[in-house]
Amino acid sequence: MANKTIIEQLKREQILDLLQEGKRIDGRALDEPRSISIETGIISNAEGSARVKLGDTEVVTGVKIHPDKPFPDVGDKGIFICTAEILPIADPTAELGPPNENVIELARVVDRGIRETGMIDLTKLVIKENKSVVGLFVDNSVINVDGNLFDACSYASVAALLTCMIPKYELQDDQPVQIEGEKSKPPVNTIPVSVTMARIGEHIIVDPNSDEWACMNARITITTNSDENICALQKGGSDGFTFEQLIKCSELAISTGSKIRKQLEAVA
Amino acid sequence: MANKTIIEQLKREQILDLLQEGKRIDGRALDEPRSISIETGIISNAEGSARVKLGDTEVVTGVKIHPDKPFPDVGDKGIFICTAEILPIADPTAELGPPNENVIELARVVDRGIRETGMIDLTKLVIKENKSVVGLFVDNSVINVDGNLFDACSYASVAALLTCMIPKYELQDDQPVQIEGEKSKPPVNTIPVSVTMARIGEHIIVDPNSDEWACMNARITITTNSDENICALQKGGSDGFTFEQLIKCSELAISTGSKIRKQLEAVA
Amino acid sequence: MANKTIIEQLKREQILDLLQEGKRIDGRALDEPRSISIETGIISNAEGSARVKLGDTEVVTGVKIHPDKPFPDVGDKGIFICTAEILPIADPTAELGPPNENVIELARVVDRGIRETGMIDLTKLVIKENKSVVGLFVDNSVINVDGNLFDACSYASVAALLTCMIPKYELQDDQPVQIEGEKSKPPVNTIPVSVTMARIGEHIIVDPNSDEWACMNARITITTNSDENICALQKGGSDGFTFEQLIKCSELAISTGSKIRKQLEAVA
Amino acid sequence: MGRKTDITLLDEKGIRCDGRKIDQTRNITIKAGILKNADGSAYIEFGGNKIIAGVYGPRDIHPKHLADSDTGVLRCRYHMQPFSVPERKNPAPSRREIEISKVIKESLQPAVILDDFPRTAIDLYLEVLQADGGSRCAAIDAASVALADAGIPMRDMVSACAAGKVENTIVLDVNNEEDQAGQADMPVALMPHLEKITLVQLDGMLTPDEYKKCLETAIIGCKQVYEIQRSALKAKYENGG
Amino acid sequence: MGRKTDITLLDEKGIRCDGRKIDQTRNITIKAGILKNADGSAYIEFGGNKIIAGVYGPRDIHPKHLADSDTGVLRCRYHMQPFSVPERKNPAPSRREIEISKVIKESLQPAVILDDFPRTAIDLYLEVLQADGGSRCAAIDAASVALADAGIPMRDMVSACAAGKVENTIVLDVNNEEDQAGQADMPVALMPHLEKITLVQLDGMLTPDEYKKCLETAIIGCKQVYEIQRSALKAKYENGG
Amino acid sequence: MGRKTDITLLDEKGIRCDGRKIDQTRNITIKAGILKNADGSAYIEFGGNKIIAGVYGPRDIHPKHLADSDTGVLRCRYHMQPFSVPERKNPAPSRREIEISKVIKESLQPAVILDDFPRTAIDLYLEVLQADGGSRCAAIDAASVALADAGIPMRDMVSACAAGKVENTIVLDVNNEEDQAGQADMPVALMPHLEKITLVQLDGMLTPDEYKKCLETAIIGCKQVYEIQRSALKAKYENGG
Repeated sequence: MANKTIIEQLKREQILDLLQEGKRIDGRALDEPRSISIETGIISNAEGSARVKLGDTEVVTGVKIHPDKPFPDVGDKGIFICTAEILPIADPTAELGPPNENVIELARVVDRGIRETGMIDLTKLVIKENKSVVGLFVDNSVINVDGNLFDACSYASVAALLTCMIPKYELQDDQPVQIEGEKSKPPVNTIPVSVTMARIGEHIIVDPNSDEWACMNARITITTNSDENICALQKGGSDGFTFEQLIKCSELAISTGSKIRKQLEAVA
Repeated sequence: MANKTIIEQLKREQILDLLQEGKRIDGRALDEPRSISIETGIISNAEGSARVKLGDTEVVTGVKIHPDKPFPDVGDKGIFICTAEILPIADPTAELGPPNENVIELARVVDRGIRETGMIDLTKLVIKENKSVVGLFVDNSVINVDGNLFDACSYASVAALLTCMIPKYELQDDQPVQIEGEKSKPPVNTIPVSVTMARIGEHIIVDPNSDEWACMNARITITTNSDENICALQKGGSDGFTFEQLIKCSELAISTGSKIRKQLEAVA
Repeated sequence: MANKTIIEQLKREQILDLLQEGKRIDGRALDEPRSISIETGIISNAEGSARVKLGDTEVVTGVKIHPDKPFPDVGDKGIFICTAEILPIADPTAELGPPNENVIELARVVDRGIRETGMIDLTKLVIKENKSVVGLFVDNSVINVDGNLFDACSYASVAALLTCMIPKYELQDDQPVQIEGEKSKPPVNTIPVSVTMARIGEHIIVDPNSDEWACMNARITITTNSDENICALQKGGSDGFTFEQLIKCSELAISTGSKIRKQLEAVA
Repeated sequence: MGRKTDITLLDEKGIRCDGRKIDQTRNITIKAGILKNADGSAYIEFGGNKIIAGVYGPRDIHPKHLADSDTGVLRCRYHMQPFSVPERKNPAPSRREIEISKVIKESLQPAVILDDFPRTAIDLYLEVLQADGGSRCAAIDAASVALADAGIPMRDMVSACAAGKVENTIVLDVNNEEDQAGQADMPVALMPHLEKITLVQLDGMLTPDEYKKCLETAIIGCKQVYEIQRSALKAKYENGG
Repeated sequence: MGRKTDITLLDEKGIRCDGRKIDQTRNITIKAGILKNADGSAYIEFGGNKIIAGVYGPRDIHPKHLADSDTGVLRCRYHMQPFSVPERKNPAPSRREIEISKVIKESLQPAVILDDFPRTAIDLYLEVLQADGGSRCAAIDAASVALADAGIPMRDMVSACAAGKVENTIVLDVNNEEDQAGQADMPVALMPHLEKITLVQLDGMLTPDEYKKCLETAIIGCKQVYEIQRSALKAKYENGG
Repeated sequence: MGRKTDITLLDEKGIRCDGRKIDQTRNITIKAGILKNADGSAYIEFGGNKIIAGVYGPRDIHPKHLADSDTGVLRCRYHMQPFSVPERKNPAPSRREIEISKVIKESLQPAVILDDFPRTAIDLYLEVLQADGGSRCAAIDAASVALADAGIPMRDMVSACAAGKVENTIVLDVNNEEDQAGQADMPVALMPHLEKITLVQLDGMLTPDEYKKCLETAIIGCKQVYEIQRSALKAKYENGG
């Protein structure tokens, strides 16, 4: 569990010393995310897919699409579900078996970031109201862990969604049937960008790598939309933030997010 | 497991010594249940609810009602299901995770006691035969354990059922739809009362508290109906009863049950 | 796990020494299966059943039949599913709980052996295409383990299937309903016979018992049909076979299988 | 609460739907020592019930923290095969099976002398091949023989049989049709020499007098079962088992 | 993303659908020490929420390999009763409950001094009897009182309250109707003396200015809650609890 | 048992539906050392299969009682991503995946020298990103490279390729259409230098002669795969990997 080794303690001291001088362990500026590489259309069995590297954190994401019954009370909307799994190849400590609380939080934060911006217009994914709708299932498989899975999964999910092709369905005999050859781009309203920041001591850094992740005091993930409004927040970690720090984080999320959004827009 | 500490052994000796003199550790007579307090209508999200204290054993119970498909072969009856859970706040030894054999037995004994008396006339809970019926789901949450959960859960279930209001449903388009504003009292045939007794040495005591529970030889739960017939029995514990003891237990269940039934009738 | 005791090592040496002389520990020839006893019709609640002893390995198998929805894309075929369980009475090391990889492999190999020969003509088990078909559920319960569960379960499954009686169903009101009194024999195309062989050193033996099973290098199960073609193979164990050994195994599977098939044909 | 039926459950001559008299059990046969690997075993046919009981132990307990340093532990699993009932049963243990496992264990504990085997378990497995009314009693009857066959020291046998109410009459050993349609079913287990009742359950409705009669009737049945259990063990040991 | 509603959520006088002003919380009552067996406990009613918090510990951890030799461990389970919501909830823990358990734990960890209890756990159980909007904040409020009631050393209380956006206005303590129809809901937890925010989440959409206003509003609410928490603890100890 | 198809699976010139000859494999590319964290790794594209193999170990085993004091243990998990197949796959491991994990493990065990690492495990994880016919062979091919990349001592490589029957002709490396419509599919794994077959399965129907031909054909395919595996490892080490 939390038994910190001496090496971890020394690394924390080193990271803190550097931060006092305004530097990070890998040479980045405090508000600088790692480089992001995005490849799309890599899985032909998926209706949309992406492979994203955020530094050495790496995710493969697929979007599967099929007709489904709508959730009760929201018969006028399609279904959007986003999951995440940390594959055991990704990290020596990854666990097999049902997802633990960290993985569940990861999936739910990524899901909520996209859902709350209203990225996909779910009202356009209705085959027949209250009977049959289109479901988008976005599955994130983390294949290498180097900190900040939240943003890597979020970018991969957004890229896979932006490039997915939605089959057309019709009800025949009360059953939804796919119309061959008719596919369309997804109804996209806005592009969500998740930016995760850590507080280490009194310093706020953007996109912590795994050394920074291991020694942070607290973290926050803020998702903004194309209008640069704030649509989802999630604080984590075993300490807190001051009010001023939270305001600073929101500003960083908007400024950093704006640059990353351009890169995501380019894949569509 | 069963490794009895010295304190437990001393307590058993003390309890036995007192019983030789016809006394119990908390001053009650051998055939005297603890005081019962019953509060109903405490959960507005539930169609019926109760909070019952039997001494320091405490249970919160809710009745949820919704339409359901009938079980095969009993398409002419509504559904009645009673569950129980020992919440981890209730006892330092309570286990998280799926219910163990003790909790399953608890739920099934409480369920059977109510079901076998025919308390609720399930034939009156049919929306359309073989298609759609009303389901009553009675969930018992034990919040403090001081022995004899069987009776505490049974009284709470009965009180919640007696005070529940059943919505009216109609089939529309083959789907059951709730008719707003039309609710009715449940169709009650009889009032079941569960009485649990323990044998400690050759003594039979009513409503064992947790000290008595820990040192009993065997126990029995007997449920009677308003006509003072016997409708359900469950022997437990790692020893047995003589024939004469079982006759005595049935007499105690009827006499004690009759007093408790008055208290339950008062809540309706 | 694999910590071999001294007794096990001595037994392996003894088995190997005997094999050098062309002998087996229980006196059989290398290509000689143990005696097989087959009893059918033993479970009146099952539509077909069998109790098979292969030496001291013993299995009870039941076939349950009920209407079901067809699998998507194969709406023109009935359902055939074969399971296996090693009951805890069967062996001191048998595990409770969900099936482990050995039990899953056992079930899948037995299932595939029967399925791939096309023993049962599933196209004749359709009530209404794409809507409702007949399902055959073959459940194998191993009650005593003495090596080679594959063949014992396979023979028991085949015997139970050969002697099962299939009820007749009709759609009424879109629901499949059983027509009383009309039952028919299953539509059998061919009789599969599974033959399992082990390699110990350079020797190939048929139907290893549990001592032989414990010390084999590798095993193979080959299922042939009535035309003496090869329909399913499964290699197992932590070593391999040469090409020549695999050819020899196929010859043994055909010659041995042919004798066993006569015994299975006799039960029908 | 029973369902309606068209069958005549009890005719004017006191004959039941399966031809039995009111104080008569169904056919019962028990065979001891039927499994090669188990330390003790028995097979019972009790009416339509077909059940195998197998015993392993005393043996070490895993995980260790479940062991008791003062005494042995009796563990019990009652388990129905998927094909044992008219509707195929899901192989995962149901809540009903878990409860029955517990009441069977508690009906046998008073008879089994566990103190001589601290830190160990005696594992009793009851495999129902075919289920009929009264399967928990049949399972106890086989279990008791299997425990004896395994050489587990016992204070007494445990013999089980149900009684019940059919057409307002107390009858011995309720069968499946009687149970479905019937008014009450009360499984009882008895240590015949110590005259202790170690299992009693009831579904149905009995007046206090009927309750007494029902208990008395079941006890008579248990004593009949005991003779069959004894014969089974005798047969095994006479055959040099 | 909200749903449409026919209710007037905010009228021209700034009165909300349940009669509150925009800067007013729902009724809150907290009672400390309500469970006999738990080491510490509290019961909260916060609007329609009814939640029990119970604490056991510091106590030994099983299995041992989950223990930490340097510090104690705070464990937390947020759990809804099947009857706590309009549609009966399946008793198995949902993914939502697991996530809420984690964020509640992380909102309390900064306040709880765990270093004095190496190798042990403090177990915090939050049982939702009735759920309404804002149940995670209410759970934190009860939890904090229960931890104090259990005598766990704390750096500060943790007080939680949500703010949100309704009809383009930032309001305190969003209720269920407002949340369903509403534009944003932001639960916040605060250590009132240390002025540290230990929980913040958001569903909805806020401009940067609204975000700031929303945080400020929630913090005011947290401070109001803190006074109620203090009174609850005071009441317990004045009554010789 | 195949399904009917309208595709011409094999034309009169011996050309298959995807343009291959009967003795030709699909395109195969393997890259070693593609993961940062894993001790060894490989990525394979084999026809439409896209699979990552990652190896951790030798490392300590938890729980300890699964360890073997005489030798190391090879553990293997074959796992399909939800998006790897046309119908979204439930993320929980299916019975098919568990069986494939076992046969893959047993196809590699003969090659891996485990005796030098008592009490440890070598964990091999096979993550299928995209599945096509022959995924278990492709997984074994990647696994073997990943084990070598991790520096695990090996007696030989393990190279796998299927053969099968299409239109009554034995062909190498059955693809998905051929498998669906086809008559037989036989995956085979070979240790090329030791000439031992460590995996052989069969679905379909073969005469004894066809069986022999099919084995011979698969072995030729395995040897072709071996050259590609070698090149992948060479490329890695030449690039100073």
